[in-house]
Amino acid sequence: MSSYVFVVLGAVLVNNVVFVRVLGLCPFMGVSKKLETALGMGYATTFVLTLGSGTSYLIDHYLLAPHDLTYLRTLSFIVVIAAIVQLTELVIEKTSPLLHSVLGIYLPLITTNCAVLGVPLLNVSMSHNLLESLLFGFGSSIGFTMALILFAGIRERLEGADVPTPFRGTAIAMVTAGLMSLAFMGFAGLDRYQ
Amino acid sequence: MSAEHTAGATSLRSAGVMLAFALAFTMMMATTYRFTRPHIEAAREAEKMKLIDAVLPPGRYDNQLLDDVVELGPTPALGLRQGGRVYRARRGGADAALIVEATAPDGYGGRIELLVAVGADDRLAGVRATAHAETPGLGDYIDPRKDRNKKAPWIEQFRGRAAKPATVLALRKDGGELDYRVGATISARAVAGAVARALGWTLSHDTRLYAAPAGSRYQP
Amino acid sequence: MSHSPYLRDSRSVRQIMLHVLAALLPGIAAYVWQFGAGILLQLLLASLTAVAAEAAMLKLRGKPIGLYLGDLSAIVTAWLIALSLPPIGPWWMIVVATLCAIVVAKHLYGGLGQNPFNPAMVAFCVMIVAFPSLMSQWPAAGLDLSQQLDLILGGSRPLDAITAATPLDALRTGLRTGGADARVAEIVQGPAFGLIGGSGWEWVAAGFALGGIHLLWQRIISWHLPAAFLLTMALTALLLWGMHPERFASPLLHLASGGTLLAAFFIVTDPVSGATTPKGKLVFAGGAAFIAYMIRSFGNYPDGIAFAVLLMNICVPLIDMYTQPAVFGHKRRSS
Amino acid sequence: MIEALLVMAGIALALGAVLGFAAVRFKVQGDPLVDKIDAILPQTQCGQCGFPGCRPYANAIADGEADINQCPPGGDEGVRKLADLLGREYKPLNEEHGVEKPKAVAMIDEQTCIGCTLCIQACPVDAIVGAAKQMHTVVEAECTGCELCVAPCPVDCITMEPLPETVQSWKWKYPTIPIGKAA
Amino acid sequence: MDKQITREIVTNGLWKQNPGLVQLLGLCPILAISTNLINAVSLGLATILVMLLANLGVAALRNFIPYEVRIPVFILIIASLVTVVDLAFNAWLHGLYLVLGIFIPLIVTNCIVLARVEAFAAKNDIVHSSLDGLAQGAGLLAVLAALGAMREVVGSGTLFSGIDLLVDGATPLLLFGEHYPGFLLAILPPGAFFALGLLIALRNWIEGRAAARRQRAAAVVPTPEAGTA
Amino acid sequence: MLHKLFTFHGGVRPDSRKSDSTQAPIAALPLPAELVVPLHQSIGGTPRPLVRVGDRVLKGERIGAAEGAVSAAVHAPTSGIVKAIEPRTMPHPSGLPASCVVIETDGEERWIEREPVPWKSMKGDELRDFLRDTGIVGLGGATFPSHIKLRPGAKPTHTLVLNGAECEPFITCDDLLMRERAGEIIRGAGIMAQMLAVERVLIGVEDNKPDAIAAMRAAAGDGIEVVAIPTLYPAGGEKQLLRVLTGVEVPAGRRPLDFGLQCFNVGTAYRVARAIDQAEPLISRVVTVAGNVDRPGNFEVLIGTPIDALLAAGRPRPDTDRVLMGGPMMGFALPSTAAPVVKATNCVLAGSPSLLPPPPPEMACIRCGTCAAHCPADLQPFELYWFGRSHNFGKAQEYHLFDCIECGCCSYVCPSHIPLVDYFRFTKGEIWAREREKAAADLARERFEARNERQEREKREKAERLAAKAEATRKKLATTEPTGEAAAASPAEEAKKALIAAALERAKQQKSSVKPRNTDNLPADKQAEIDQIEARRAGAEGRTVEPPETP
Ligand SMILES: Cc1cc2nc3c(=O)[nH]c(=O)nc-3n(C[C@H](O)[C@H](O)[C@H](O)COP(=O)(O)O)c2cc1C
Ligand SMILES: Cc1cc2nc3c(=O)[nH]c(=O)nc-3n(C[C@H](O)[C@H](O)[C@H](O)COP(=O)(O)O)c2cc1C
Ligand SMILES: Cc1cc2nc3c(=O)[nH]c(=O)nc-3n(C[C@H](O)[C@H](O)[C@H](O)COP(=O)(O)O)c2cc1C
Ligand SMILES: Cc1cc2nc3c(=O)[nH]c(=O)nc-3n(C[C@H](O)[C@H](O)[C@H](O)CO)c2cc1C
Ligand code: SF4
Ligand code: SF4
Ligand code: SF4
Ligand code: SF4
Ligand code: FES
Repeated sequence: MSSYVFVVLGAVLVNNVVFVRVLGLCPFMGVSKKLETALGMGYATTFVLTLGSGTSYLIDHYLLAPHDLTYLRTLSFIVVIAAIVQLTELVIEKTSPLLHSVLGIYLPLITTNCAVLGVPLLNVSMSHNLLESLLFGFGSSIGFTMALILFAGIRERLEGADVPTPFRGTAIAMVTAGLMSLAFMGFAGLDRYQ
Repeated sequence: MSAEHTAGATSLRSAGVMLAFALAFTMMMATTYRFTRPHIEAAREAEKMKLIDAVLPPGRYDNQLLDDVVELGPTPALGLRQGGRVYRARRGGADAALIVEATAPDGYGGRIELLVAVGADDRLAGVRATAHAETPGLGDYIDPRKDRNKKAPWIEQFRGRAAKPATVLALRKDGGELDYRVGATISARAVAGAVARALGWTLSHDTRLYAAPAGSRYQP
Repeated sequence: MSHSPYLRDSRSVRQIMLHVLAALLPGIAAYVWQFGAGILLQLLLASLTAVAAEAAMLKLRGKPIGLYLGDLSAIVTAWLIALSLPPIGPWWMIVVATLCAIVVAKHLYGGLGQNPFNPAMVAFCVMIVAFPSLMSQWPAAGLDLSQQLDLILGGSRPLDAITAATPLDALRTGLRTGGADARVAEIVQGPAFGLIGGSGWEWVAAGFALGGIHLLWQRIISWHLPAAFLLTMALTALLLWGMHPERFASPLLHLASGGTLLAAFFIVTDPVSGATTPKGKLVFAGGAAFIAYMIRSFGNYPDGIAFAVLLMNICVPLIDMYTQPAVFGHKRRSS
Repeated sequence: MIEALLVMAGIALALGAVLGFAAVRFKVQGDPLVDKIDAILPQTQCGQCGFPGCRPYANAIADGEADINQCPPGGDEGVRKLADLLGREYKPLNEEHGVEKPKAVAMIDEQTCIGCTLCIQACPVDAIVGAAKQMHTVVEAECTGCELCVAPCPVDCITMEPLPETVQSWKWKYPTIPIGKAA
Repeated sequence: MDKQITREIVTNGLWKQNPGLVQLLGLCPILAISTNLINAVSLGLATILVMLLANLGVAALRNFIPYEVRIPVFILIIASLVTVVDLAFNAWLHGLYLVLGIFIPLIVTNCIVLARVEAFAAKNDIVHSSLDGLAQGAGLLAVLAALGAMREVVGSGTLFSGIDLLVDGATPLLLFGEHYPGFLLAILPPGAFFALGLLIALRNWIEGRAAARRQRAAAVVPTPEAGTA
Repeated sequence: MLHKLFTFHGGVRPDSRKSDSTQAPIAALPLPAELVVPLHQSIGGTPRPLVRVGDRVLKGERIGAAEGAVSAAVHAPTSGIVKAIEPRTMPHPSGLPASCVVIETDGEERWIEREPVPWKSMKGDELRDFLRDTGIVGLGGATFPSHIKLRPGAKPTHTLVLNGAECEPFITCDDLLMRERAGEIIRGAGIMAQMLAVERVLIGVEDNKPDAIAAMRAAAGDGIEVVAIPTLYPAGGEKQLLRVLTGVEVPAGRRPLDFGLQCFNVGTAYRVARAIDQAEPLISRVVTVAGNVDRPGNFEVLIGTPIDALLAAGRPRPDTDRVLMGGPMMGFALPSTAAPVVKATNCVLAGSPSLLPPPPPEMACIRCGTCAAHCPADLQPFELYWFGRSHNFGKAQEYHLFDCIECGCCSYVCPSHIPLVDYFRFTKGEIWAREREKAAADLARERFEARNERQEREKREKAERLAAKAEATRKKLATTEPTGEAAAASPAEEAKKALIAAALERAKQQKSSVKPRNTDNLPADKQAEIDQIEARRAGAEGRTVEPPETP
């Protein structure tokens, strides 16, 4: 039981996808200018990443591994993720136009988020089982969402700051991300305590 | 209206295109895979052999090490929670060395995975840390690739040491003979302890280990 | 032309910073008394570097140097860095740390008031991540001044005999190497420990507390921050200590050692990078204390205050946003 | 090889079908984005952006056919808002389309006007009143300052007058420039 | 092939629309794999290869790809190419393969590859598309290399460490001697962010100076062919 | 009797410096040669001028009639001749001109006919209209027309509060009014209390005015309680005062009246009494002259008196570098002292570098929170400042920028000397401007869409009509002139061209004197505007030379 807790804790804090594993940075930099958009992206990613983790596990475990087709992992994972993204869009639009208007513009962007492919691949290399895969996917996406929201909060505040000209915009955002990553290093070891 | 109809038709068409592309590219991949597979397997073995070479010079044995293995179940003395392997080196049919997987549970950053080679002369032939999470730049000198001292990496100290007297495999700070880096005693102490335990365990099991059938599971 | 109000009555930023510097003095005095005068050289080095770096950055950015240097905030940052790094670190370490704080953490963001992260803590974290071994060398008892100066300026290091672990470091080392049989009660018999906290550290902590009370009385800091910080630290420690007294140190030890009191009165109180609303301050300081305790007890670093403060700095915009006090006419509707 | 082909074929077939279906399903969508863009445009309806009015320009932006820096009346502020909405980088106003000018309104010189009604037809917001052969007048409050009426006038009786600042429309200026604002 | 357009494509890839510094795409490998120069360059080369082939393939096949499934087909093409590269690394550069880890398969989701395919190759002919893939890849490689060198030099005082994975027996350069303590932070993720931030700022600074110079020049003599620079 | 007092958050205690100007009683000022009476002197619509240039006016004669629902009349402060109706510099931070009636005084001070008003027998609306026509507006600073505030609310009003706090430093006009004319203030309070049918009247006076409190207590009758409140700026703010006296915190966006409360300045009460008893419209007020002057004091000043003249009575010292209207906390420096005294003028403060030192250089905000600790509106000024700086207007509003009463407490205490209030004024101004623009854009969009729709609708009819018309024109043109090059042009265009040519011809020949007739179905407001334009045109034609004057 507690090992599952550590899987989630590890994915959210200790090995945060963005700050420690360095995945999903393009949306992290691109969609963090405003808090609301960051939230939307976060929700959408959480949904797709969790579902993608589980599905990828199933495909790998029942289709690819038994037939020695592991070299098709990359292809089949990404294709499945793309399908999930599109399907999600379809389902959401049908069932909840409100949610669709919130998540709509973010969904297509998710396919090119490294984290969404990286996490299923990590699941394979860390030999997680189905539940662990799901939890790891969920934890990673929560970690991503958290990073995104906190970053957006700081970036909003930075808007008024008198940053030296060459650093205005993305440069100072990078430095900020670096300092956040530095702070997250403090969590090192928290998932290993027995 | 005809939306359903068009949707169906478009679905069919796009499914067809997808199918064609998928087949074509899968074929390409499958071919590449077939072509590269032998190389990949060779590369994998070479990688493993590289590690083994580091703990046991290739000149000391002449058998197919990687095939001459004994599986271990969970072995607390080696720090193995899930089990591991012992590779057996022989030269001209005679026992040459045992290469044992072991784990130091008490590293600064958690468990340290080790490969310990014990020669038939009951001395350590070599030790390597294969996986660890020691602090980069501080505790990671246990891995010779990260060790700043390239000429005499810290972990090379183990080579040729025997199990007795007991102080041999302890740090100077604890009254032993092994060096360590100030400020990172824990990592060194963890490795030394684990190596000493592994050596002791191997020495008390070596005859049976050499004798066990290849590929079998060892029952202590 | 200026507009109303045409009257002003305020304590200037410079005066505020002077109060903070003055409030640090009792702690520094205790520090010198307990650990030797080497720290004074570090304070000097840090101050000089800070002033030079600040002046250089102001010049580069085309700002009036005298005006901004006069606010003394760089000196406060410098002193806090010097007080949190090991006093026998080599001279270049404090210089690099101060440069990190002033150049990267402060001026890249536009200088005083605009940095989202606590500069001194950024410096500390950079240093402990980059030079973990140097950062864990503290003077052993009885190290005299010439030896300290030699260590700072010379570089004949590392000398096993003259460095010692800080109490928190000793505690975790004891617990980690002792495996399952380690007992806190035995470890704290060691030489690093004194009556309630680390040997000598109790006095330093008392000195910082004294200065903190001065700041409270001068209304430069509000009670929310130190109170929430110390209470959360104490309660979390109490809870775990109550459950496993052999595995976890007592709340008193946690309060009296490491940088707990320095942090409570001088670091979480940094107005610039901290939360600003009353409720936000409680959340900010409480969160910092909780994370610091967790890192101390379960993480890889011996003292987690710096990381905890940075982590809470990250949350500040959101904390502030969600703890806005009710505005006049938007709350109680008494009669 | 066969297995590989089968597995991928299965995945591809399913995916292709779903996507094709989805594509058709999505096509018939009113675009709420256009409304949002249109809400930012100043509605001067002047056509300087190269489109016949603000809404067509909004449509073009939403379709990715026009850049966000083509509306001079919207000015810098407008470009910023569009960049914000669309998540694009801000860029300065494209001078090909004109420059930002202070708001002005049209004035018809009532002595010269011949009542040709050409300006009435040009005015996109019906801000000119008058009938054929009679003198015309601009209703100041409704004039957007688009200048479209100036060119058609056969007797050149329309001029653009900048709106003077009054006590009511006066704004507090940005406080004294903070020291060394440059950098 | 028009010289003008060619130059445009190349400068776009390397400077004006540099993927890492301006478009901020493909950041994950840039930041994760730039711990030393060798790794960075190797991944950069792998990416160039994929981008070149992907752009070429898409430009060649674009007339056969229906609009509604273009994204999945692009992904399919890219993923296949990546798998091939992955297998090749695995077979012949196994040491490097282990170091680069999941970042080879992640070229698939590297936003820059799909972005270029979608924005350029899907609309242009084979020659220009290949060139664009090459130029954008080269831009990425340049950033990777700069970052890798910076981080390696500052972080461990060496250059070309890991070269033994490519060339047997080659040894890395020790720049500051054996006693350089190493600025570990540079090699860790925070260092990656700082270094990239610095590079972006550097680029902004150069651009700012160039713009200022242009403005000054324009103020003195109105140049007839302004805008093409 | 001890009244239970409440507190409000924050506030500051600047040195009150009121003693200088309270030494002498309220003095009169010599009649200036010219009075400049701005038409717009209260919140709401600009009064419509009732006089023309050259008219002779009497003292107290109405010269501007209230226009619109919220507005109050203006009157001639003395007898004389209307010299001009033209824009003159206003006592406003902008220094911009606005329409004023300039009266050349004749020194006779001839009053219009006046008789006391039988207010007890009048209906409420009648009485309120009377107050509107006597130009009574709030003298506490906002100059809100008082008659509106005297309309009872939906719920019964139980308490009338008179604001005698006068919390700003230097200002003593209410203080002296209370000392010298307590009786009339109390009488005015009584009248207002009856109009609102309240149960009790509370008069809040800061406890640094013991003489005023004593005088008021002596004059106060039953049901009127004079309460000494602690001296804490801005206790005189309406909502703050109500909070202190009654504990009610009037919510943002609501009126005190919704809570059974109403608040007036003591000077307003005095003016109501004068209006009812003497039928005297608001033509003068008490103004404090203080600061860097040799003879500080209070003067009864006619509205329209040039501030120069008033200031001269106080004898400003030579190092006076600027003149404020209002107090040092909320007043503003006058761009020109030629501007007239208006109903809102409570104080004219001469400043010198030592008295009102120039602000120290602005430094960066260190987020110390001192400003928040002193803000009587419980705002977070530094956040508002930050949002204003980064032009994040949406966020500024979310953080309740518009609850800021611009009291200046935050700037007063800021250790970084940031002119916070200036940032707030700037931000508010920008937001208002944006709202105006937004409204204009919405209107334009609506009209544009309506027009497009109409054109669409008319297209067909027009096409048909044109076809018929073209037929006729072609025949006509064919007979008059042979068409050479214009063969390609459509018949409709040709028709138009012909018409234009004809029109041009006519324009040349005859001086157009046709009255435009507007098309039908115009809404009333537009009709009104067009009427006005027509009137203007008539005037222009009458005089023939001058181009129409643009205000
Ligand atoms: C951030 C940090 C990381 C550390 N990492 C390690 C490590 O990886 N290995 C190690 O043996 N000690 C590590 N230490 C040091 C231990 O805490 C302890 O001080 C040291 O091992 C005791 O060594 P000594 O007996 O030479 O003083 C680290 C210390 C810090 C502050
Ligand atoms: C735009 C505006 C509308 C107002 N409308 C009313 C109203 O309908 N009824 C009323 O009793 N007071 C009204 N007031 C008056 C206020 O309640 C308040 O008494 C007045 O603004 C004076 O406040 P001050 O001098 O503190 O600013 C209004 C004030 C303003 C500014
Ligand atoms: C900060 C501030 C201070 C004020 N101080 C006073 C004051 O001292 N005396 C006063 O009568 N009105 C003062 N006012 C105006 C009152 O809020 C309110 O407008 C007035 O009492 C309403 O009365 P009136 O309508 O008769 O003007 C102040 C307003 C503000 C915003
Ligand atoms: C009460 C108080 C506490 C402060 N604490 C810190 C601190 O922890 N770290 C720091 O770098 N500066 C501190 N400063 C100084 C100053 O606020 C800091 O340099 C700014 O963060 C720089 O922008 C403090 C100042 C005050 C008044
Ligand atoms: S340029 Fe004119 S027509 Fe075009 S969007 Fe702007 S205001 Fe509207
Ligand atoms: S009157 Fe002229 S300038 Fe004004 S909106 Fe109409 S056409 Fe445009
Ligand atoms: S008082 Fe001044 S420095 Fe302090 S928070 Fe407010 S604005 Fe900032
Ligand atoms: S001016 Fe506004 S923000 Fe400042 S103290 Fe007064 S009410 Fe608060
Ligand atoms: S490369 Fe773009 S998200 Fe990772």
